[in-house]
Amino acid sequence: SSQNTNTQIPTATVVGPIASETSDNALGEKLDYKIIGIDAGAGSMVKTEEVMNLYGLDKWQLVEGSDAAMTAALIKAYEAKEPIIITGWTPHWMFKKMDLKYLADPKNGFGGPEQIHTIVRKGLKQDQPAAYQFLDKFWWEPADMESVMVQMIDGKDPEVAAAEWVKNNEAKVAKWVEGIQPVQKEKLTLAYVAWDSEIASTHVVEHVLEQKLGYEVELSQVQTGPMWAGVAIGDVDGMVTAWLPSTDTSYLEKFGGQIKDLGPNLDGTKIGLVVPSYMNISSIEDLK
Amino acid sequence: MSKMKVHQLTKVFGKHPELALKLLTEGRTKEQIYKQTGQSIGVNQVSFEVKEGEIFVIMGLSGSGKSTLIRMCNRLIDPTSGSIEIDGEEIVDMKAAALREVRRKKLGMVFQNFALFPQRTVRENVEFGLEIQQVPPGLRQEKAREALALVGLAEWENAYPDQLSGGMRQRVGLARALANNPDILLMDEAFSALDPLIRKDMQDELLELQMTMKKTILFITHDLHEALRLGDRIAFMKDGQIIQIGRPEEIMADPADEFVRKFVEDADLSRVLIAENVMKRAEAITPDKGARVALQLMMDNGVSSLYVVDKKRTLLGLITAYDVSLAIGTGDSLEKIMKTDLPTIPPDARLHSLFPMMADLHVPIAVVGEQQRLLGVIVKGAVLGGLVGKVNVQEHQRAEVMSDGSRA
Amino acid sequence: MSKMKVHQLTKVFGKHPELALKLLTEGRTKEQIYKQTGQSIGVNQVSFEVKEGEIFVIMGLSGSGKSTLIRMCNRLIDPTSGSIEIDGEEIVDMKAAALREVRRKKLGMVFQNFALFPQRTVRENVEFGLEIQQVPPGLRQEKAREALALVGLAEWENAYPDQLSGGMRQRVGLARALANNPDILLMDEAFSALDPLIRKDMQDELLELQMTMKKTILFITHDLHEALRLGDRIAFMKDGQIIQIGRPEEIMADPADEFVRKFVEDADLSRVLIAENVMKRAEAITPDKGARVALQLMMDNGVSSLYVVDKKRTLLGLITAYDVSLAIGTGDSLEKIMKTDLPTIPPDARLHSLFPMMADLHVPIAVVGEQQRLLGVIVKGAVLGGLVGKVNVQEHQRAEVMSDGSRA
Amino acid sequence: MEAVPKLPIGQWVEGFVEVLGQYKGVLFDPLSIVISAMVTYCSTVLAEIPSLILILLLGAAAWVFAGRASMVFTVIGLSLIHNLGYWDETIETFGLVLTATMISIVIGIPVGILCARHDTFRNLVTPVLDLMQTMPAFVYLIPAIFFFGLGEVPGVIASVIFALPPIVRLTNLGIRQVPAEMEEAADAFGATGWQKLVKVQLPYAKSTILAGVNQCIMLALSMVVIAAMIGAKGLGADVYRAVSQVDIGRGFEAGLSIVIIAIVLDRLTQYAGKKERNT
Amino acid sequence: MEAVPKLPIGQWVEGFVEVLGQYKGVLFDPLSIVISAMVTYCSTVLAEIPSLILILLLGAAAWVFAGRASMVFTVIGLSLIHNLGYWDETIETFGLVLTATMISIVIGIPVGILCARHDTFRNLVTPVLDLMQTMPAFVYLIPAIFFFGLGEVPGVIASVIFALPPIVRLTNLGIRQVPAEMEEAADAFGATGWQKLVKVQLPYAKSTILAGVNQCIMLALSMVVIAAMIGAKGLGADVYRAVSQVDIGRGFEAGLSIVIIAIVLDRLTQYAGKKERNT
Ligand SMILES: Nc1ncnc2c1ncn2[C@@H]1O[C@H](COP(=O)(O)OP(=O)(O)OP(=O)(O)O)[C@@H](O)[C@H]1O
Ligand SMILES: Nc1ncnc2c1ncn2[C@@H]1O[C@H](COP(=O)(O)OP(=O)(O)OP(=O)(O)O)[C@@H](O)[C@H]1O
Ligand SMILES: [Mg+2]
Ligand SMILES: [Mg+2]
Repeated sequence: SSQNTNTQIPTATVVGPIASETSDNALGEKLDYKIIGIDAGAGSMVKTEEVMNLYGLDKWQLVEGSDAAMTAALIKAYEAKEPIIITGWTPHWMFKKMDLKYLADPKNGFGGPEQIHTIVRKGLKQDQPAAYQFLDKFWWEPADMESVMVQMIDGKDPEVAAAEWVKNNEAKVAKWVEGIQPVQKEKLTLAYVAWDSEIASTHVVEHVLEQKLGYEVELSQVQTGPMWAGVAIGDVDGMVTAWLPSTDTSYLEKFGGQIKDLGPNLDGTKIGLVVPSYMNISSIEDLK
Repeated sequence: MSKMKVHQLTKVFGKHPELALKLLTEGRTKEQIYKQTGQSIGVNQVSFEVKEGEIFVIMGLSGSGKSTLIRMCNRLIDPTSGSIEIDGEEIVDMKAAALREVRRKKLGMVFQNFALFPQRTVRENVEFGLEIQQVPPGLRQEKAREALALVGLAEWENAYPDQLSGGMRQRVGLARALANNPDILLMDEAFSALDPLIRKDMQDELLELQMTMKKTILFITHDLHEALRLGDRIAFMKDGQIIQIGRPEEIMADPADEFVRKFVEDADLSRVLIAENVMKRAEAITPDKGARVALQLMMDNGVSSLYVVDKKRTLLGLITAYDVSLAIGTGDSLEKIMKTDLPTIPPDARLHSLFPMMADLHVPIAVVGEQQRLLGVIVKGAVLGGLVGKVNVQEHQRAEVMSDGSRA
Repeated sequence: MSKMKVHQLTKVFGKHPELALKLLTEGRTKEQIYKQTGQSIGVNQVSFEVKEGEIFVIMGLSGSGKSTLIRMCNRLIDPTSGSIEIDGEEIVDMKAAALREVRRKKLGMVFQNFALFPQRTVRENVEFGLEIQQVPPGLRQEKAREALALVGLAEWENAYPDQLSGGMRQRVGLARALANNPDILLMDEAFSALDPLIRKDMQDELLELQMTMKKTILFITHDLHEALRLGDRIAFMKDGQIIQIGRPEEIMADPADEFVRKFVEDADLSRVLIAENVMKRAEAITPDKGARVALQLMMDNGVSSLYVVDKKRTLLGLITAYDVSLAIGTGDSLEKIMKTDLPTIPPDARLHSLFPMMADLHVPIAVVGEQQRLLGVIVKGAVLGGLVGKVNVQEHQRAEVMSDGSRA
Repeated sequence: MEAVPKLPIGQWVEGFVEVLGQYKGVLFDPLSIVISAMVTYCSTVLAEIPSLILILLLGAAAWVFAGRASMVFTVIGLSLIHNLGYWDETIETFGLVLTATMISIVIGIPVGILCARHDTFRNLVTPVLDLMQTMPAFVYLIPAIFFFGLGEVPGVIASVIFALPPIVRLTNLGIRQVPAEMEEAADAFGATGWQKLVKVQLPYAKSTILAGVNQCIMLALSMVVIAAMIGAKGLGADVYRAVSQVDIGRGFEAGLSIVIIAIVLDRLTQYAGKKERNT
Repeated sequence: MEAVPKLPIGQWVEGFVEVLGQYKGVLFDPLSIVISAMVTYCSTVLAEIPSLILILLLGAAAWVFAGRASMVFTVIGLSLIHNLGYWDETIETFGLVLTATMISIVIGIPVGILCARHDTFRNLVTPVLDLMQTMPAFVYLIPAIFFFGLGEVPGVIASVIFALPPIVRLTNLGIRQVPAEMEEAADAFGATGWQKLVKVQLPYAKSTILAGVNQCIMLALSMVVIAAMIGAKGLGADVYRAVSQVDIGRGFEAGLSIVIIAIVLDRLTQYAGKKERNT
């Protein structure tokens, strides 16, 4: 559905001739020179500011809000087939529900791909070596994660979706727990934020810990900051949802000394400027 | 002319008035009914009329329904049943807007508990009624100041009610009602917190208002002397009913029942009774009669003196037994021997005002009407008798009251 | 014994009492001072003593500082200066805990504005003081019920104050103070909203309390008759000062100034004065004297009758001029001709109670003391004179009051 | 109980939101324009005034309305905000909060009055107030974005929804507490409902109503961070940014600026109620 | 003004938080244990009772305290929650909110009373209340986690911080509104401060204080989503999740459950104040 939508916008307050509508000016004016961002101060927001400087988008302004607000704005625009530019990331369910595309980043301002790291509290290695070993080994592909997410979006409970995925991927899972001695009903707490990607991964991890390693896992759904803080003070044993190096960078700075980073559990995530596919631009440079 | 007409007015506090009324007709007391049903009888089938320019006083036991009655007159309390007419208009089922007009123009009220506005100054309190009628500020301030001056609080206009003493607050409430200049004043124990001096001033003010402005006043009081002084008529209430209505003298002379009698027995009658009420028949003789006739008359009537009057009973003088017996010898005419500088009083002189005169006097006092017509005589014994209620209320007086409703 | 001693007590409302007091000494009126400075003089250098078992009545103009004074006695208002002693203890600088004890045990108060607790039932209101003293519920309910019965509200114990009439509320306040059974009762216009009958009951109750329980009572009232009836002594206040303190008869007979005179001039003296106050010297003769002597005595004194007494002035009878002149002829002794069934009264009989007797009587009334000793005679003229204030207050009476403070 | 199938309330709501969305132009755009104008007006007017002068002006106002101590606090507090570098954001927040408060007062007091007069109305309104205060802002912020877009407008609306109820509740309470005798006095003089309200009930209930206004201001200020989440500018955004970056210190500074505004406004409203009698 | 260097307030605060952290064991752990026990107690006791019976019990309570209409609402409302599948979460939220409310009442009423008695104390407390209500919870959530860990405890604490002020304010207001004559009557009978309080002031101020309790409950309920952000379970978590997924319908359902709790509690507290006189 990447047709040219310009003529479908009856309320467009276009200044120039139709031909120049695709120019940055027209689009910029139509968007009030606003890029819809997420939580003020989030890692990707900081990155986006840098990118905007890099490309000299002085006229543009990054609107701070929250991810929910951003998503809502995106849905609103998408349904009306109006133009919108957001700061986006994958994996995210919005790419499943809508036809979206990243704007090209020729200057590589957003840097390399993001990773999702596993972070545990200090001392977990001694206290719960089994869980520690598993979490250290836990690593999967974006496609794995997405297959869980798709199930969830179709209305399955996360637990069910996770269990099904584990059933269908016994081989992969077996590798994660290979050689680890199961325990007897030890308690373990994991924290996560309520995004679909994190819900998916955390529930898979929970399922494995409980079914394969004999743990009793408690999940704690929190906000990003409290999640990091929880691990840092040892209130939570770990989490598999740290977006690094960009998105959660400030948390790593703050709590780096009080946690143990077990490295990525997923490669190939991405952040960048995202637009609906029906929009007629393809690169950040087009915004100039 | 009847200004206000109350007919079969009833108020029961509570949710089941019928029940309470039924028990009442079965002879239960208010207290019993309250204990049994939680319904409280405020006013029970009261009817009366108040004439224009009349001061109508309501007295009665504490809790007998006086306040309830007076508050129904401006519909602060909605009657359970009955009717109230003011200037021929029915108040009970009046629409809100019309009722408001009546309250503004015709009715002023002084509350038993003052009901001042604590956040308003004294003057602003007094201005309230005028403010409601949208009188311009300048004018209403002026009127408020006048009313305050009238009640003796001119200097306190900027004070707040909580800075005033009880009596001062009551006077503010009074000024607030007066400032409005209503036709009818509803006054619920309006002077109860005042000292005797200010109270008397206020009473005079009220009488003045009634005289000059023909205000109609409903006045609740517990002070019998106040009632007697102010009231053209007095109504006695008991257990929600009116048990007697009448002119002060009538009530004094003829209390409807034991309750009223006890109520009035403490009255200082000397302030209520007038000469007429206690005077005796004056024995008199015309001057054309001789001394012998006079002496015979005295002996017949067992008196030691006789008044001398002309054919029209105009008082000419007094002859005593001693002088007459001398005159029988000398043959002097009665006119010659009679004393002429006699103490006389009009028939409506208050008894109290006679005391100083009578204390040192050794002759009786003559009561004379217009053109010195001799009406009767007052002797000390009769005065003392009057003070304990031995009075003569004459029929023609009553009739007079009935026909014009004003004070004798 | 002095129960309460107030010395140089002063209260100025406002922040700069010195200023107000200075202006006061310069002769400004309260009103002027208020207008000029916003300071309001409540009480100004008042001193008095109240004896144990005394009813001390305070009267005065509205706003003269009565309530302020009485409220300083239990420190509801803190005095600006001066001292208050109760049972020899200084109240003014007392610590909170001690003050609380005094208030609980010794002081009861009836408020001018009732000050009932709206969220408590009538009985709970009355229980309040006992509750504060942690009297167990059963006992305090019983006492509360007794107190309510005393004021005639037994049936209303479960009602709330806003369901009562003004007078009923006042009685609840009264019951609340009485239930506590304090030594000293501070009563601020405690009967002002009561009808005459209940009021009289309450007054009797108070007198009874004073007699049987030796309660000391400070009583503010605007009703002169109430003051005269209840008061052992009466204080008159004006502009924050006490201008006269005295026994009722003293004040009636000898008002300190024009203000007090005007205050009391309306009094129904017949309820205050006693026979002693208006009796005249009784002319008497001993029975051993002859008829001629008696007649001579009568002529000398200008009277038509004489009392016959023995050496100790015990009353034996009355002789009249007519009988005496007959006796001169027959030679009968005085004892033989004298009338013996004479009307007599004790010297402390209230004037009012004599009226019925005197109305029909043609002889004077003898005032006799113990053992029928003849003290004086009452004639109608003197009674009427008494009613307008011509009274004789005797020195020994005064002295008596001074020495024991109780009623004669 | 288990027998009843789950009611599809969620779907109904979504459907309802959709329908509303179709009438957006009629229903919400005018509102949006008005609110936006108010916020902009407030903040630009304030922003025009040099900070020093504004501080002194507010200090003077505090002196007049609330006495010397408040003046001192106002001047020092605002200077501190300035010193911390949050002046512009403070002005923006001021604009937002004032607008929300004004709207709340304008709606809340009349509704509270009606509640006090009509029991039935009160009974109907109370659950709505409960809903307004407890339905999490997050829930309706998303639809709010559909209707009003990002920025100040949904922020103001969320603030009004959350901050309005205490005004209604306390106006209702205050008026119901007016003693019957006072209303009777007004009635006896023939006051109309309006006169009784303006001349007797509101003056008497003033301190209670002001407590409602105070709570309203507090709650409106407590919403600035939420408002920041949907794109409103001001101190909320600073707080949120600091929080995202786990910068407790900066978060506290921005938060402190909000608190200072709160205290200044609190002073002004609370003392405004008392500064009348000067005896 | 510009001359003054920026005050390092942020740093002070961070330093202060650090110092506090060192005394965590003494200062916060006992608190943490108590609160945690309270919440757990409330929710486990409630969770033990079969849902149907609990609904009927609460309905009965509503009938007794608040009349028939409230009973009907309570039963239907709670059944609706059950039907929507939020029963367990509701119980957890109940536990959290009741704990926060109880703590707020226990602290707030005495503080409010002191405020009413001492002007100076009031003047000191008021800015603190302003701070508590307007300092964004986000600012202290991270420090709160340091002191109390994740879960219900910091959630309760945040709720108390936000929900306590209206109780203090309205208790203060209510007691100050007690007519002087009533206090004088109590004094005249020798009431101690405590007796005066319990027997005169609190009963008189009841409706105002209850308005404070009502606001307290509302604000505590309004904090459940924030509490969910730091790991408290219950309806807030559902709302938060739904919001993150822009699922308006589900968010509304969970939000509605919170609102139903609010209305039920509102009924119970408000009518409790009135159900006394039955004439
Ligand atoms: N709280 C107050 N603030 C200022 N002035 C007051 C206050 N209370 C009383 N006053 C003033 O003190 C004076 C005396 O008042 P007080 O109440 O003692 O009079 P009172 O003799 O009891 O009068 P009343 O018979 O009318 O009750 C009055 O002028 C009054 O204005
Ligand atoms: N609001 C009310 N609710 C219930 N009963 C009431 C109410 N108002 C008055 N009453 C009852 O009505 C009766 C009459 O009261 P009302 O106030 O009219 O008496 P009153 O004659 O004015 O007495 P007072 O001389 O004591 O003022 C009383 O028994 C009282 O208890
Ligand atoms: Mg009455
Ligand atoms: Mg007084």
